Amino acid sequence: MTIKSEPFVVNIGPQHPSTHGVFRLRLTLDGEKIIDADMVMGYLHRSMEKLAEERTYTQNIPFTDRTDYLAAMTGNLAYVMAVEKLMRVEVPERALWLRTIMAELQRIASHAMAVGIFANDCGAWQTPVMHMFRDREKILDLFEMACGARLTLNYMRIGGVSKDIPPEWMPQARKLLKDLPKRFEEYEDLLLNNEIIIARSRGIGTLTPEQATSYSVSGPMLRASGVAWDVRKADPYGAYDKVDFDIAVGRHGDVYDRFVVRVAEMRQSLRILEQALDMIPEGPVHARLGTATVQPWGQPVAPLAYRPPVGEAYARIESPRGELGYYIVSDGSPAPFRFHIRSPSFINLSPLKLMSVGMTVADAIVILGSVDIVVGEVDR
Amino acid sequence: MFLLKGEWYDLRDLGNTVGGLLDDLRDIGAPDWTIYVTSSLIGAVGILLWTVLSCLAFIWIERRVVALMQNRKGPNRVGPAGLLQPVADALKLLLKEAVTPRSADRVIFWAGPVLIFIPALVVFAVIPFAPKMTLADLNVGVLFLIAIAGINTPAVFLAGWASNNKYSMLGAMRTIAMLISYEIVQVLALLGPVLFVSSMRMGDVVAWQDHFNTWIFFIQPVGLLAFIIAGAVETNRSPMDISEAESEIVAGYHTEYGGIKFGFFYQAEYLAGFAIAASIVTLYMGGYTLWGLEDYVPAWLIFLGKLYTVFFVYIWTRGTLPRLRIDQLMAFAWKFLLPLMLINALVVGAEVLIWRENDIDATPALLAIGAVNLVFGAILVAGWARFLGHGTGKQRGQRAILTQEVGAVHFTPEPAP
Amino acid sequence: MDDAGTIIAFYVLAGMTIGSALGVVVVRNLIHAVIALIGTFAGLAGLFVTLSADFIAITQILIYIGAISILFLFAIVLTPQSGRNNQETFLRFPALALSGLVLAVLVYVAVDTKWNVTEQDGFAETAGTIGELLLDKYVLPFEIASVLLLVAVLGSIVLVRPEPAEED
Amino acid sequence: MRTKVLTGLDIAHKIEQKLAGAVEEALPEFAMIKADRLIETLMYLRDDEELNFKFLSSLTGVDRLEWFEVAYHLESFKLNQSTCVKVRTFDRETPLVPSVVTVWQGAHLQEREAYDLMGIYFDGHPDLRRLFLWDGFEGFPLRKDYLGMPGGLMPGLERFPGEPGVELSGRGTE
Repeated sequence: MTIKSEPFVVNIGPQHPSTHGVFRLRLTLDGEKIIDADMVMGYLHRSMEKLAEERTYTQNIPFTDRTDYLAAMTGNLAYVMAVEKLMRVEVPERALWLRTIMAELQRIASHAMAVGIFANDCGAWQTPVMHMFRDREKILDLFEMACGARLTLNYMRIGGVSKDIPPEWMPQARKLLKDLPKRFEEYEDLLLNNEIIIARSRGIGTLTPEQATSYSVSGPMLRASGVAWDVRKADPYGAYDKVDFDIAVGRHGDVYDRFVVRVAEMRQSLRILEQALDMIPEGPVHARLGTATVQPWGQPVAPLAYRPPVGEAYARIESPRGELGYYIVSDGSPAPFRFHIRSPSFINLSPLKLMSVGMTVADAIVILGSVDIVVGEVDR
Repeated sequence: MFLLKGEWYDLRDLGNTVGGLLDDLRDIGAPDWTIYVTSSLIGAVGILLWTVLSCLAFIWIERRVVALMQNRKGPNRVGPAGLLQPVADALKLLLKEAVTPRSADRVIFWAGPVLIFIPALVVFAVIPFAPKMTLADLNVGVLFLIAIAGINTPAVFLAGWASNNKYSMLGAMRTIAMLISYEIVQVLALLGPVLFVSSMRMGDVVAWQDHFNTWIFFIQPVGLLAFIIAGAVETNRSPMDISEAESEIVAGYHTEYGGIKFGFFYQAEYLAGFAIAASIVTLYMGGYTLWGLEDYVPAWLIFLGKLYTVFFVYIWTRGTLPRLRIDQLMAFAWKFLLPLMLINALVVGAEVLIWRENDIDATPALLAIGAVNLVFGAILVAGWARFLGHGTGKQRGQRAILTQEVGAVHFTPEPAP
Repeated sequence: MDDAGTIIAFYVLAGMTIGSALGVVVVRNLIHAVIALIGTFAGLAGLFVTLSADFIAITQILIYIGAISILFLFAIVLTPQSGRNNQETFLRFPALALSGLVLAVLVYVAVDTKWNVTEQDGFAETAGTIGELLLDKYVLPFEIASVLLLVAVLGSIVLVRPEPAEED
Repeated sequence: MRTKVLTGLDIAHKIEQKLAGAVEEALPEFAMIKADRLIETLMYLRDDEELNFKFLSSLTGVDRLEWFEVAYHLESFKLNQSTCVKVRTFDRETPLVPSVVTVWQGAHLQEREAYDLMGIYFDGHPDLRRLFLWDGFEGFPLRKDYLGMPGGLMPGLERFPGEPGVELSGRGTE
């Protein structure tokens, strides 16, 4: 005979210190053990997909900032790539390199947050987060120099980027690149070898490669499960085919490996950046778009708007959180007919129940932290 | 200096001052009970004042120090260098509306903070701040420390239960499980000093350490370690702060408390921290003595200095360490610390017996005991950890595999524990 | 020992003990009853202090308030659907009769016994004396109690142990 | 190395070889599968050695005004290839397509999303509930005919604010 306590339901969220936004997790508990987990989302649902159907292609770029607000660059990039695919635009070389550089800087900033917040979820009282913030601030400074914004960047444009980087950008970026490896070493020392973090995250929330693939998991979570899949390598966009880097892959697919993969990816991003800063060519940063696609619309005023041909395009990139895809259907009008975001945060949540049933409340928090969701992107 | 001995203006021991006052009272022919009441009132008010001031100071220190560890400034706006921030916070808490949730059990909800605050304060009665500065030097002082800290347990439970909040309930349950487990460890750890001193009076423990010019810390390193860990549990300090784990159960058993009721919990937590630090200082680190320096410097200053140093260690861990999980914490208490402390108590008993029976000189005996305990403790800790599967290299961090091969799978199932 | 302070303390503590003991019986809410029980324990500890049995008093606090009451609380909270309220039962009158009987016996014994009054002071150090008595004169009951506790521990472990999985 | 994109024509050809009659229409961008043969076709796409589409990248619904379609973007890690297949239903009241949760677990949340916003019912889905919107929400906001604005405007049914719709059916397809 076993003694069981009465199962009871705990709502983690929508207002809770570690749901990373307004996300709600309904846990049914037997004591501290989770017997059922249900996700409730939509508290940040802004209906972007509907809104985008009434805005021109350029007007939609700011929306993509506001999905994954911790990685606005990659959001921009995926969207403009989808539109470029639809319009068959050839992007100038320098713009491709700039996109690559920005995306990698954004990856470092985003992973730094992920790693720091993960340590916070493990119970380290703010210290790792604050250290990560220090590096992220420096990167945001670079973004500010390039485009004037720090968080919602709106930097990418259909056919290139909004403007070239100022001359003093390069020296500052190089200085940052020189500083970062030392810091990363420190973090790896303090966090990766931390006995308590290892005890808290080893063997928790394990996903096998088969499970991860079947549950459509992508990004660091998929790679932590041992699948070497990185869109940057598998289907290089931007200038990724010209730089040398490795895919970081985990061993056991648990929470700890997701953490390790993110740390390793920050290193790889540094590697890419070091090469990219040397290899970036001079030239225009915006494609010249023919009048065939740029036509006046509406009455009585007639501003110019892109009119992609009828058809559909699906472009996906490797955002810090995983495979970020934009599916755009055009009917020849200046606004997308259908605008769908395949958001990695949202889809990476699908195995949450699988991972957390049988664990304790504390584990559920760590697992949720390891998924690294941004609620803006989950709910869109 | 020695002219001062025992006069009322001898500030090296505030007990002298109070003693002088009581003598005056006696001289003017006051009845015995007035003297009794006056002395306890002075002691109680003194302790209350000291704890409140120390709390305020340490709230500031903790916030500044942790801020330093986290690359930020900490409170720096109210008063010079933000010194008045804790005062402002306290005022804010006092002025806030004391909300009672509708579904809470009103009486117990109100009783919770009080029940927690009183024992946290009462503990200081047996702490010897200086030779004559003990409010009540009970001859079961060591037991008193643990017994009074034990009152916390039902108080925390009642606070959590009365809130009628699931986070509170979880927090309360965690706290109880934790406190009860670590209370046993604490008692067993305290057997060490008590067996050496063969008295449970706190004053005697300090006197013993003074007499042999040693700190019990040197002859009981493992015991002190266990006591520090148990103390961290009792005061909800990181890495054992799971009962109010912010990232998991919001604020644990005091989630529903606001205003000054929360203030009570907050201060009780600090008081518990001071009490643990005071016990460590008294029982393991020589109390108010510092190898003769206490004759010149006020003894209570030495005591407070040591106390704050020990308390600082708790702040330090709070700024650096992540948190353990409840089952890991319980396993650590029952599987690791408890057997270790049982063996430790056995070893100490044997040592004391051999020492007493054979009339060995104090110095060689203490040196031998210290060496034996250190080596034995180290072997025991390492060996036991290895036996439980820790520290065998398996726990080391692993780095990611780097590959260029797209689509390959590098998965090895986690070996079963 | 017969100074005014002790006598006042005795009556206050006795009132507190009996009052909260009554509370345990009368109060409907089980958790409130446990709180009243804690009050009883505390009063009892105070009574021990007036008898200068400080070791027993502290142990009373440590064991009864710190542990036994928690046991009660756990038992109440963790029992599924235990309900938090006492219900009226028909056992009320038998219980009343039984407790009346117990009271009568106690009063009779208390009145009938010839209490030894000594002029000797209380023990300076009760802990040592109790320890020696426990390991000397009363070693058999002490050991039997230990065995009983051990059996209880083993029993509870057997009770909560999860059954080995039937499959595989 | 680039991901090999199997066009709708390629994939339709492959499917026809194995499961004759399962493809309804094949365009360069996608292959339209018949709804009643969807599950076996997707099972084939997933399990075939040469196709190996183990990963459902994206599942989403599109309101083409005359019909609803569900687009499946598939990927294969092992062979580094991708494709897109679709299924459609002409029922506007209760559009019903088979659920593919049995093929890819990842479809669970995405089908809930498509149901919530687009109002496509997935037959055989274990837990088809509202996801972002609350239970009891009226209508499905991503449908083109969802709500009108004051003054009889139906923004979803126009090509673009200020641009009148020319023809409505099957827009966005060539």
